[in-house]
Amino acid sequence: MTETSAGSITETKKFNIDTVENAAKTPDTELPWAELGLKQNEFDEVVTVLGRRPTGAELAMYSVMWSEHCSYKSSKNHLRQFGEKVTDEMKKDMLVGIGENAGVTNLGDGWAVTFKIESHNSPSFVEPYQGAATGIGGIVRDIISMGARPVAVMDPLRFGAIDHPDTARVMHGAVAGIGGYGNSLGLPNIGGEMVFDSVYQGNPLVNALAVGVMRHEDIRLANASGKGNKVVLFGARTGGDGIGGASVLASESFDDTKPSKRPAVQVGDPFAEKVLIECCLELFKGSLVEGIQDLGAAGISCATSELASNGDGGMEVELTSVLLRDPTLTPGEILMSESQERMMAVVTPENVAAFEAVMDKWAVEYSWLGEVTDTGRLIITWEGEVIVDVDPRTVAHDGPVYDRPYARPEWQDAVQADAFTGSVQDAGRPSAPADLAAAVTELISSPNMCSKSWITKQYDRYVGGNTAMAFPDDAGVVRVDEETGLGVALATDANGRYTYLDPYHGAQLALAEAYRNVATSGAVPMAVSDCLNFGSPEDPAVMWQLAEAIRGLSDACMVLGIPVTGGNVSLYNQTGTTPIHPSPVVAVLGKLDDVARRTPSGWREDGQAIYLLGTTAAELDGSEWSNMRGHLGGLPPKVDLAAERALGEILINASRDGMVDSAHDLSEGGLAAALVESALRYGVGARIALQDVLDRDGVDLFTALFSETQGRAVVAVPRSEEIRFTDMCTARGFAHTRIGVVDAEGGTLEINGVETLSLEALREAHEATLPKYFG
Amino acid sequence: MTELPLIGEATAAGAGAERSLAGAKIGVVTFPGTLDDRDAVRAVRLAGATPVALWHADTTLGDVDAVVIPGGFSYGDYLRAGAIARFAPLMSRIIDAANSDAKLPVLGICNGFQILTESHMLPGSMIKNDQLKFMCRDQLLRVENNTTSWTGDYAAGQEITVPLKNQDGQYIADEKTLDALEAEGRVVFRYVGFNPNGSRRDIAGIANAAGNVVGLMPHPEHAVEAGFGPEIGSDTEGLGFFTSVLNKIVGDNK
Amino acid sequence: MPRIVVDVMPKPEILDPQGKAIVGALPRLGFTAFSSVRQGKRFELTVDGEVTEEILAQARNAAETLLSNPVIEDVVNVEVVEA
Amino acid sequence: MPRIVVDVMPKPEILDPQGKAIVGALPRLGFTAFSSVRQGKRFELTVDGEVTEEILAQARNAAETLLSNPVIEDVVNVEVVEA
Ligand SMILES: Nc1ncnc2c1ncn2[C@@H]1O[C@H](COP(=O)(O)OP(=O)(O)O)[C@@H](O)[C@H]1O
Ligand SMILES: [Mg+2]
Repeated sequence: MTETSAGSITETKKFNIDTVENAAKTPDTELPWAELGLKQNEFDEVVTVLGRRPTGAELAMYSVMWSEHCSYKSSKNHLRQFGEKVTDEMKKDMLVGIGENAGVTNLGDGWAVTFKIESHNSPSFVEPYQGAATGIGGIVRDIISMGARPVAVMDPLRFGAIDHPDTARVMHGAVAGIGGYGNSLGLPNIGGEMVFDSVYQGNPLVNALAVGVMRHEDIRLANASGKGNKVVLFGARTGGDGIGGASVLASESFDDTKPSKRPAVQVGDPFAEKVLIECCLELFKGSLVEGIQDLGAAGISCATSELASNGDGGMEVELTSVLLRDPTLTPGEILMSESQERMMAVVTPENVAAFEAVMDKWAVEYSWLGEVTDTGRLIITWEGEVIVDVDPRTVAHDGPVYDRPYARPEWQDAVQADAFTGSVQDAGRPSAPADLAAAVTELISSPNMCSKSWITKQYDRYVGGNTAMAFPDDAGVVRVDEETGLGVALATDANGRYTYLDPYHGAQLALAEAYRNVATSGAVPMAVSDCLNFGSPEDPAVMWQLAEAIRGLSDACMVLGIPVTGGNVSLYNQTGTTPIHPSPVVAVLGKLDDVARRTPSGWREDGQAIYLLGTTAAELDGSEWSNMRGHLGGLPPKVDLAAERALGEILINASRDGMVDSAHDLSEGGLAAALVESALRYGVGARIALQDVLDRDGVDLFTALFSETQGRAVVAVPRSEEIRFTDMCTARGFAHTRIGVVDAEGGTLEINGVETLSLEALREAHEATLPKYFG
Repeated sequence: MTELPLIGEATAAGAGAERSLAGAKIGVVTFPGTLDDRDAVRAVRLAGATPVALWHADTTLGDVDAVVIPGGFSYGDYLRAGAIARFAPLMSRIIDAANSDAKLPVLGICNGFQILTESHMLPGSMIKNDQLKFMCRDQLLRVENNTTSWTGDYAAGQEITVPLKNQDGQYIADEKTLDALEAEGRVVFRYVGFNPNGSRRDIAGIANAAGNVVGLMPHPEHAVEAGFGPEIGSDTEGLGFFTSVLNKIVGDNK
Repeated sequence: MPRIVVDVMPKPEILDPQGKAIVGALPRLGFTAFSSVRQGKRFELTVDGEVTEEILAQARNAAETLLSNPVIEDVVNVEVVEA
Repeated sequence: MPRIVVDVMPKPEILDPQGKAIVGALPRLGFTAFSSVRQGKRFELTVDGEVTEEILAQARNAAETLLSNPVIEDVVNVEVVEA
């Protein structure tokens, strides 16, 4: 065994070990279940399940596994819809669905892709660097545990007001942490989000997505099968991370000395994780593991109970075999520890030597903990004495499920009645050419619409050599197969303001935008992962938002024909009794047969025709414009999923058949933002006239520029393709208007009725904002 | 059907490569924490040579004709970038071969450059970027010296764009060393237009006296394939490093 | 000129990946005497003139607020060193 | 258990970007007494048992070879600290 730390931890420790035998004999012992977060009814349930009081170690396991975070007790009843509202057609490419560490989607040619998005919100507020770093670390381990090589990460972020003194702390730390960890793993960062809003001041959202690829035969599942197979824990040593509250396990305290302090935060070790990735891939390649599970929340409790209950149902583990970083850990603490960079695997006896050789090659520490049994029991011993004897299903799967009361809040009507148009904040709406030009500049330099390059230049986008698209295009695109050019596109989106105004449609809008982003890149949308960031489920209004968002999302997935393959729920995101805006972050994954056909978002060729696809209505409620004016009310833009699907098909066909050279969808900031971004992408301007749009849609120039009507995109069409392209749109009955031409010479963006905008000035305004606040 | 290669697992040369070139073997070293080894392998292959995976713990170099030490965070860069990797068994072989009469060509990219300075194969050292942040950007470079083993295919004074990405990329050395490097033409690459990390005299890369050992912070292996390289300029301007050494090897063997 | 030295170490209970990497490398170089290594920071603050009590208090204060991150680090030492 | 402390500082003539950033930040927080700051490293090596002369020599040797890079850094201190 490789000893990278020579700390001697073999000394026998003297705990008051609470054995199963002892528990049976002492039914009346007081246990700190409330301090561990269990409710009376939950503790009673544990006693019923076991037929006796739990031991200290069992109590530790149930309390972490039955927590909201691990058991989904408040959301489970609603999440079911993701599994129910699916057609056979939607299931056709789903190789592994909800329930495993991450879903797996078939890409064809024997390739498969797995992706998932997760939150690391509250740790990132306490210690932004480490919180965000370990967020990346955790989601990447989920991807490895499916048998995949991780190939890229993304990071949807939401922080407080840009000018609040604490925002810089969170921004600097979280971005450096995501970069520090992801860059060190050699994973290109291909996209994300950055939203500033004071509702996230005490509750920033740091979500992380990872995507990995594998051959079909390499897919691994988290199950422990085959009586006699060995259970091994490998990677970092186990420390006291993430068990702050567990010191209340009084029954386990030391006889002689006090336990040392438990860390307040977890520190990531990206180097250890990088080595773990390579080491796992070598294990998969040699078919050396039968089942594998990453260790995240609830650590060994989660890994042993999930592996056992997903397999033949039994496992025996000797807990003193766990390699420790801190020798004062009690058995319960070892079971609860959330130390990073660890994995657990099941290995046949024949493969033990080969497994050890791979560990030694990569200098990864490991220890054999026990073996798989067919008893249907998870038995954990401490120096041979039984301290846990449970049915693993009761720990991992049969936790409490709550039908929490929910109700549409009383204030919802008033909020929805408060439209932006005609409000106090709407006074002085610009209409003169100079004012419209100033408005465009103000929009694209606002905190949410400004360039995010301050962030993205801290991320390695090149490593791996397969990044076909990343910031600032609509979707990240990674090549999977060098020979054929097969690749995947990914986008993540959420709009907390829309979802606040209408949770059902707001969640659908997040999906629609991510779907549109993926299609805009030329990829065919295939699968969805979501991270549901909400306030406390014990608040009926928040619970209603959550229920509505899940209902909206699952309904919309049916219409768009793409299944949810996995995700994560993050609740209790609130400061005092004030919740964040409901923020369902939706990730959509698409497939490109050849990434050479991807469509970038910027104009390049002089003289190409610019078309606006879709129609424009007056939809300013919840928009970036109204946000800039300090207004939030009314109803979000309408959702038209059939239109989204039709638009998607046009964009995908156009990319495949070479009919467009650029495409950029319209979302936050509307047409004004899309035009400026298309120009700044490669520094190539255009001459635009919107009269046909104004006449057809009955809107004024301001509305045409700033409305956030969905289902729209701007494309640049080579002259030679114009007829073919417009014929296609006409045949599909999709609104399309020629709004201008690309102008590679002028260095300006000219919009009829708006004072000419110089690209240089626009770039300066667009890029200055984040450096101004964050250096 | 292609298999997903493991890190450092080198695939054979592309079918189109000329036989004489494909015969040249270029080793690509993997340390724990190396990240750009697969990219370097791809670059070698696209240049027409045969990539050979080398493992840090190996005790022989085999029969490679040149060695690339790619970028990444060997041992996490935790102590100093390259500080721990330099003591790997394979590094002693590389040092010996580079200093032997055969003058094995060695290219250190980014972390590889840092390893070469920590090993004292190249003078000076790297400290944190002056803006203290990791920086990823497309960087314009000038090839100051086209007589090294790795730059023969460029014109002297040619400007090329390749990606740059690092946190500890500020090249420093004492004035005497810097003057000597300049005088001997051993400053091989200089940043043009923008010095991204505060490096002395805009130095992006240097060579040893014999010109067979070259180190630089920017990443030529990320600029070898159309559609996957820098967005400004041509995206394959890094390929010349690999064709240069190949021509040198083939020329030497004639 | 006098300097004030501030020593900051990772808290004992916190993982120190840097120390871990070093303790792994030492034996490979024949240094076998060390069972663990932790890496911290040493700051040298130069003072123009005399180090008064007030200046030392400033240094202590800076050590706790700017030079260390109290969530993961401890200030283990603040002392005056004459040049 | 006894520890050996090794202190490493950037050479005086070498620019120290981290020290520079700190000296810039200090006055903004009201710490005005310091004219320059340099950031170095402090290593704590734990020894199981007694620190013999031989072990101290190992520590000195490790300090010069692995823990510091003589091109840019000086080992300014190697000393034994009892726990
Ligand atoms: N919002 C959601 N949508 C769909 N699936 C979800 C959602 N939240 C959780 N899941 C699924 O429930 C399972 C358990 O989730 P989780 O505990 O986060 O996984 P892990 O233990 O790997 O972190 C996973 O398969 C996950 O994909
Ligand atoms: Mg998991």
